[in-house]
Amino acid sequence: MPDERLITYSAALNEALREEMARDSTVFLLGEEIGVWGGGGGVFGVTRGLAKEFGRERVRDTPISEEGIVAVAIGAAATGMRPVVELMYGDFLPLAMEPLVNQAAKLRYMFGGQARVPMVLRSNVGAGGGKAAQHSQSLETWIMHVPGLKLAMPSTPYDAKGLLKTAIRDDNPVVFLEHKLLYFTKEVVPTEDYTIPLGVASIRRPGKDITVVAMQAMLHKALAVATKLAEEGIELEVIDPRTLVPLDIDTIVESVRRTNRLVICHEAVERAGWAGEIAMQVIERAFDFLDAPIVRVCGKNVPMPYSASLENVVIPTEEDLISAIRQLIATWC
Amino acid sequence: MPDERLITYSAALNEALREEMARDSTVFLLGEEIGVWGGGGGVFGVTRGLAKEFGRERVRDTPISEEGIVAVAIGAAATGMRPVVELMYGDFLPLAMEPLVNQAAKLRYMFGGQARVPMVLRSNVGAGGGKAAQHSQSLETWIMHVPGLKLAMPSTPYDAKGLLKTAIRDDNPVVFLEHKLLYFTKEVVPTEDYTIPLGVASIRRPGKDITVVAMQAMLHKALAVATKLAEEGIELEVIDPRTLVPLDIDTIVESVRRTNRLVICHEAVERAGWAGEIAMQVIERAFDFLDAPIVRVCGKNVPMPYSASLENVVIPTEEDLISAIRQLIATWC
Amino acid sequence: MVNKNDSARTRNNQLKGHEPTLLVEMLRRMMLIRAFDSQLPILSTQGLIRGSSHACIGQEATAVGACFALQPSDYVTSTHRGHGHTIAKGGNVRFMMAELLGRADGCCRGKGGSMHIADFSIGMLGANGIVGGGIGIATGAALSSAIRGSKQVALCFFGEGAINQGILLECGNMAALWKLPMVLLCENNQFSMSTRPDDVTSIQDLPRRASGLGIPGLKVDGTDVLAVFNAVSDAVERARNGGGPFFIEAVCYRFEGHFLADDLKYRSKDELAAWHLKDPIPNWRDRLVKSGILTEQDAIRIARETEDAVNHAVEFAKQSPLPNPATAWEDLYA
Amino acid sequence: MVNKNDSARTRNNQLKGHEPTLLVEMLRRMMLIRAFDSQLPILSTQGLIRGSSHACIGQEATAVGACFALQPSDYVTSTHRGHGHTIAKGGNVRFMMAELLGRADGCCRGKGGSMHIADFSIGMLGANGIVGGGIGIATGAALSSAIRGSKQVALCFFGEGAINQGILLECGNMAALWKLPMVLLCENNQFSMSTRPDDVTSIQDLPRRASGLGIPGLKVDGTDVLAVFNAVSDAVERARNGGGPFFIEAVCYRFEGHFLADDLKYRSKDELAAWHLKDPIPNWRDRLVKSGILTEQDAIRIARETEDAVNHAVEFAKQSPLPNPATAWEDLYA
Ligand SMILES: Cc1ncc(C[n+]2csc(CCOP(=O)(O)OP(=O)(O)O)c2C)c(N)n1
Ligand SMILES: Cc1ncc(C[n+]2csc(CCOP(=O)(O)OP(=O)(O)O)c2C)c(N)n1
Ligand SMILES: [Mg+2]
Ligand SMILES: [Mg+2]
Repeated sequence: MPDERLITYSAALNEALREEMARDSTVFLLGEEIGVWGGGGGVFGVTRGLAKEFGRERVRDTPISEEGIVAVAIGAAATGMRPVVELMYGDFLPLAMEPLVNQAAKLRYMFGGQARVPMVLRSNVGAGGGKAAQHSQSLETWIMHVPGLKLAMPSTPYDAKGLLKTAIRDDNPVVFLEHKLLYFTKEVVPTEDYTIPLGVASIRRPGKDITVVAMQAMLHKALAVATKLAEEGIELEVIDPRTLVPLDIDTIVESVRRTNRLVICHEAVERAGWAGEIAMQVIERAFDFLDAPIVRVCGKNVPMPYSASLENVVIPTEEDLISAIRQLIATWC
Repeated sequence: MPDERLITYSAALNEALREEMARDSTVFLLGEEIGVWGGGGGVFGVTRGLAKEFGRERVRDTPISEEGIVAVAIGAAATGMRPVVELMYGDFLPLAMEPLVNQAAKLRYMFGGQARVPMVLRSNVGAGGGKAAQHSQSLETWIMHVPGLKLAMPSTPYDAKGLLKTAIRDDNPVVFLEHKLLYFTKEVVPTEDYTIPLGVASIRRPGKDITVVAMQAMLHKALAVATKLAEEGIELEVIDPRTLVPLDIDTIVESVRRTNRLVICHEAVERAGWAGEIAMQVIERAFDFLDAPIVRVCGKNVPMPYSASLENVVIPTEEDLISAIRQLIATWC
Repeated sequence: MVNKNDSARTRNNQLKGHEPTLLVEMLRRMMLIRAFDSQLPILSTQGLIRGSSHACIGQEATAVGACFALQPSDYVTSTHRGHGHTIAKGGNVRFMMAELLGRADGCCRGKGGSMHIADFSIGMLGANGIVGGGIGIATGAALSSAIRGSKQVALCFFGEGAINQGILLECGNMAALWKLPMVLLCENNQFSMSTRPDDVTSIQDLPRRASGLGIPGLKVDGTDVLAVFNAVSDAVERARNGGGPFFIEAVCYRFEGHFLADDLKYRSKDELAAWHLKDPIPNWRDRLVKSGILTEQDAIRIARETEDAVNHAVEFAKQSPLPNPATAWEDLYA
Repeated sequence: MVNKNDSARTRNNQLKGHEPTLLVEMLRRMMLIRAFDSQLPILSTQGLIRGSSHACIGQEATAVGACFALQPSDYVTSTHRGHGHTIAKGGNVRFMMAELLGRADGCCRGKGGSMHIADFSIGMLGANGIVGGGIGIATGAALSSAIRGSKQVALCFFGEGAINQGILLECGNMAALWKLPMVLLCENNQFSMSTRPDDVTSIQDLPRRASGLGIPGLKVDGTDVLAVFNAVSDAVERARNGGGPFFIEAVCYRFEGHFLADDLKYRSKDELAAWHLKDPIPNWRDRLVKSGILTEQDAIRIARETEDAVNHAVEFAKQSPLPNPATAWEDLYA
């Protein structure tokens, strides 16, 4: 058996769940359609086969009760279990903000350290499939704004597996947001056990001219743009934070100190999105090194429209990134 | 009868509700304890006397069902009414994010302009009373991140009345966040009808050295600090945006172009808070004019603790502002 | 569309006592719905429909029976499976189809698509991508009607899967408490995606849940358009006269997959075949023909007419341009 | 704290058949709760208690009757009105009082205060500032117990005002569906702030709402500690043996205001007086004395002992230092 294979992001997540469930009997899964749907689990196949392997008790199909599912997971986590909840779409997070924000994030703190809430809330972000306003939101910034939660957003199959295993082993509530368009992307992933620590960014492509911070679908667009612009001798350094809480700001700041220019690209709505947080932290640590304004290339400030002709102008494109970078260079270099 | 009187923020809000209800029969109120509690309505007295004046039909005490109340208001607004909902504490917004974010904010857009959702969701923000983790949150940044909503946050009785009247007359969902510590502060308010447009900031104190952006309780701290520092010849220009959506960025940018320094102070948790949005918009418009890093003085990244000795270090104080400003000057002037 | 002189008296499951034209129109409308949703696999496979769209084939009797018991000014809220509800309430299939294809002439200008189909001009307050999302909106519409004294009734369609959403308790309680003019129509089509009601719902008799909220209710055969019409007519009359909300569980079956991608491994061909015997359209058709209200020829003609209408709608939709990208910035605020 | 050989047989409302020591301990615990909450007005007026704290005076029989039916390892979740529940489950009044005063020796290190009182060492999973917030946590604890096979029962206290929160439907449905070892104890103290149950709840018989969720239930006199003990003991035994969740409405009365600032204009002195006749403490005391289980002298001694215990707790709390500001940065992550 090979010590690495080409597998999808969805399969990588599936392996992480399987391995952690085998490793720790307190790990169990809760969610809608995670046991039977699609011939064995999960609208995006992430839990496929796990019900058969671990039983319906540990891979528990739930009613359509998002607030209740998350609340139940919190109670289970506070009493010795390690639940992993799946919310089918990140757009359903608004249904579960009460238990997530008022309970999971706060129990340990407000009880003076008495509680441990080791749970993972898996859901997703991302648009592009014509799923329209209620199935396309990227709400990670809300989570980042809540002390007591951690937040991971894997961009590749390798990271998806390594970060999920770490999240499950973490003794705190971790919100784990996958990207809808990445579930069936492939990468070589080792077979042996590995984990990726939360809070360690990855420099996906080194470059000396401009630092670009992006994750998930936007990361892949940034990398494509970097390849194109390299042909013109423009070298982008593309950084994937991997987790927004904890945030590896040092890697970003160190990069900006070298490139002196920063572009932040996220799919989430621009207004009050997390680009502002990265920008402030860079300003606080490296203002002197900035030779140009920090640039945002982000989702437009409207709900996601259905029609392709509209969706295309709302989601940041490679062209948007390229023109923003060209303008940055034209104006400031 | 005088054409102006000294009244509280709570009384000013009460007048706005009374006047708009008298003016427009489609305006009605929904909320918990808004009709009878405290001898006539509202934990903070905002709806006092209105049930007696307009009847329990139009001042409707509801069950403890935050999600339901907001959802019901949306349906009523979409069919010809102008509901004004009160959520007793802003910490209960997480219970109502589904209807607010997936429905109210999106109905008009996703139905191609067919719907009108003229509703106001009144609630509050702010800590300082020892109300601890679940009654002290300032969650305005979440709202600012949602296209389709408007967001007003009055800092004075005069603004409270004028902005609420405008919000009620607005044909869109407006989230109206009051501040718990301001309900019983007083100001002279005219008796005749007036409104304040959404999207017009107020320069609360002109100054040439440093621009400070703050609202509500933090605004009052900033003004006190401005008075103190003025004695040392440091002139702060203190700007109150009044509404975060729409945001009057022009007034802020124009100020920064003069002072070349910007401090943003909010009580909300610093991480991924709205200071980052203001900072980015200033950078996008006036990077060249910034002689120093933009500085944040914001709520610390923890839930609100109960004990005074802990609460004091989590909520930004005048001292925090002063030392941040002194450091800014020491390092950059 | 509405049986003017409907009254409890005529509410028997016999055809006589009901206007023949209404009974025939019920058939036509059900056929139109079936013809419409029968296009979904084709258009999706052609890539003309994006995202996911949900067919209500097999459930036409519920949509038509319920909406025919309403006045044009009454309100309806729907679910992710909302084409049938919209057509039954009087929706224009051309603008609906254009919406499914994301075109400029769509009823939502291409912004909503299948899951957000809506037509406020006929009181159809929208499909909804959030399971249970329509319940609150309908309750609010009913409250609005009560405060305005407009006598409008709000009918809320939702699937049996939505029975476990907390919003049902919160809004059901308010509706009962305030005696709002509302009908809660729960379409129990036996599935929530791959899940059976018994796998996720603690009670088998769904009206019992409504009873816990202070709302009376009953079960009705959701494949019998007249039975649905009668039950809803009673509930509507009751609601309109200040009697408060009423809950109806319409028992039916989802003939197709949850959506196109559904492999349907979780149910047997035999089960489907058994339910096909209760197919609301041929059964109703045969009943009308047997009773002499409709001739075979008329039935065939109506079937052809509805298919033609849908084909024209598809043509219309294909002709309609994609929305101008600039319109993405419109319709955010009033 | 627990009646070892409790069983349906001994569950009569007669004193005999119950261990006298247990019956007397019930009185002591109720007196301790009353003494504790009687301090709230004083300490709040002195500015020693910040924010709002909620007294459960008049409801002691519910807290004690329910918690005495539990094993030490069982779980309890509480509400904003949680002092009594915590003391009944075995909480230490010194650390509790220190928490109310926001001191370093508080059970939550001064971070929680009255509304977030908690003691995980005795299975008390916390008071909660969100009405209905404890329901989900208790359901999760019950699921955890079921999966671990630990036979622990989770008892969830909530007020009648929480009956209209959607989380009750969502978690109640799951608890019934999965037959979780859980007891839902609804304290109907007649008020939700100034609101009467009938003003906001569509049904008068609260167990009927549970029934709609597939959960059996009953009403019990919440001012009779033995009646509560018996009802909860049955429910606990049932839950522990795999019988699933049970709902109990304990009918009682909130003697004090919702919190100190409450002007109580919304209720009459006569009503209060009538309920004072059902005061759980003197009634239980008299019953024990009449039956010879307790002497007058013992009763007086116990009352004094509980007051002394609370006075010492207040002293202890006042001596305890305010938390070091640096501890604000602790306890966020494990
Ligand atoms: C709040 C929410 N949770 C989950 C989903 C995903 N989802 C879409 S349809 C569906 C099944 C709904 O079943 P039912 O209510 O019976 O309606 P049906 O599909 O049978 O018409 C689910 C789980 C959703 N859209 N919204
Ligand atoms: C979600 C939520 N909504 C509203 C409140 C404000 N509030 C605190 S206690 C209370 C009344 C609760 O009544 P009940 O459940 O009967 O408990 P009781 O106070 O009678 O013990 C309300 C409305 C809250 N804390 N949480
Ligand atoms: Mg269904
Ligand atoms: Mg109560």
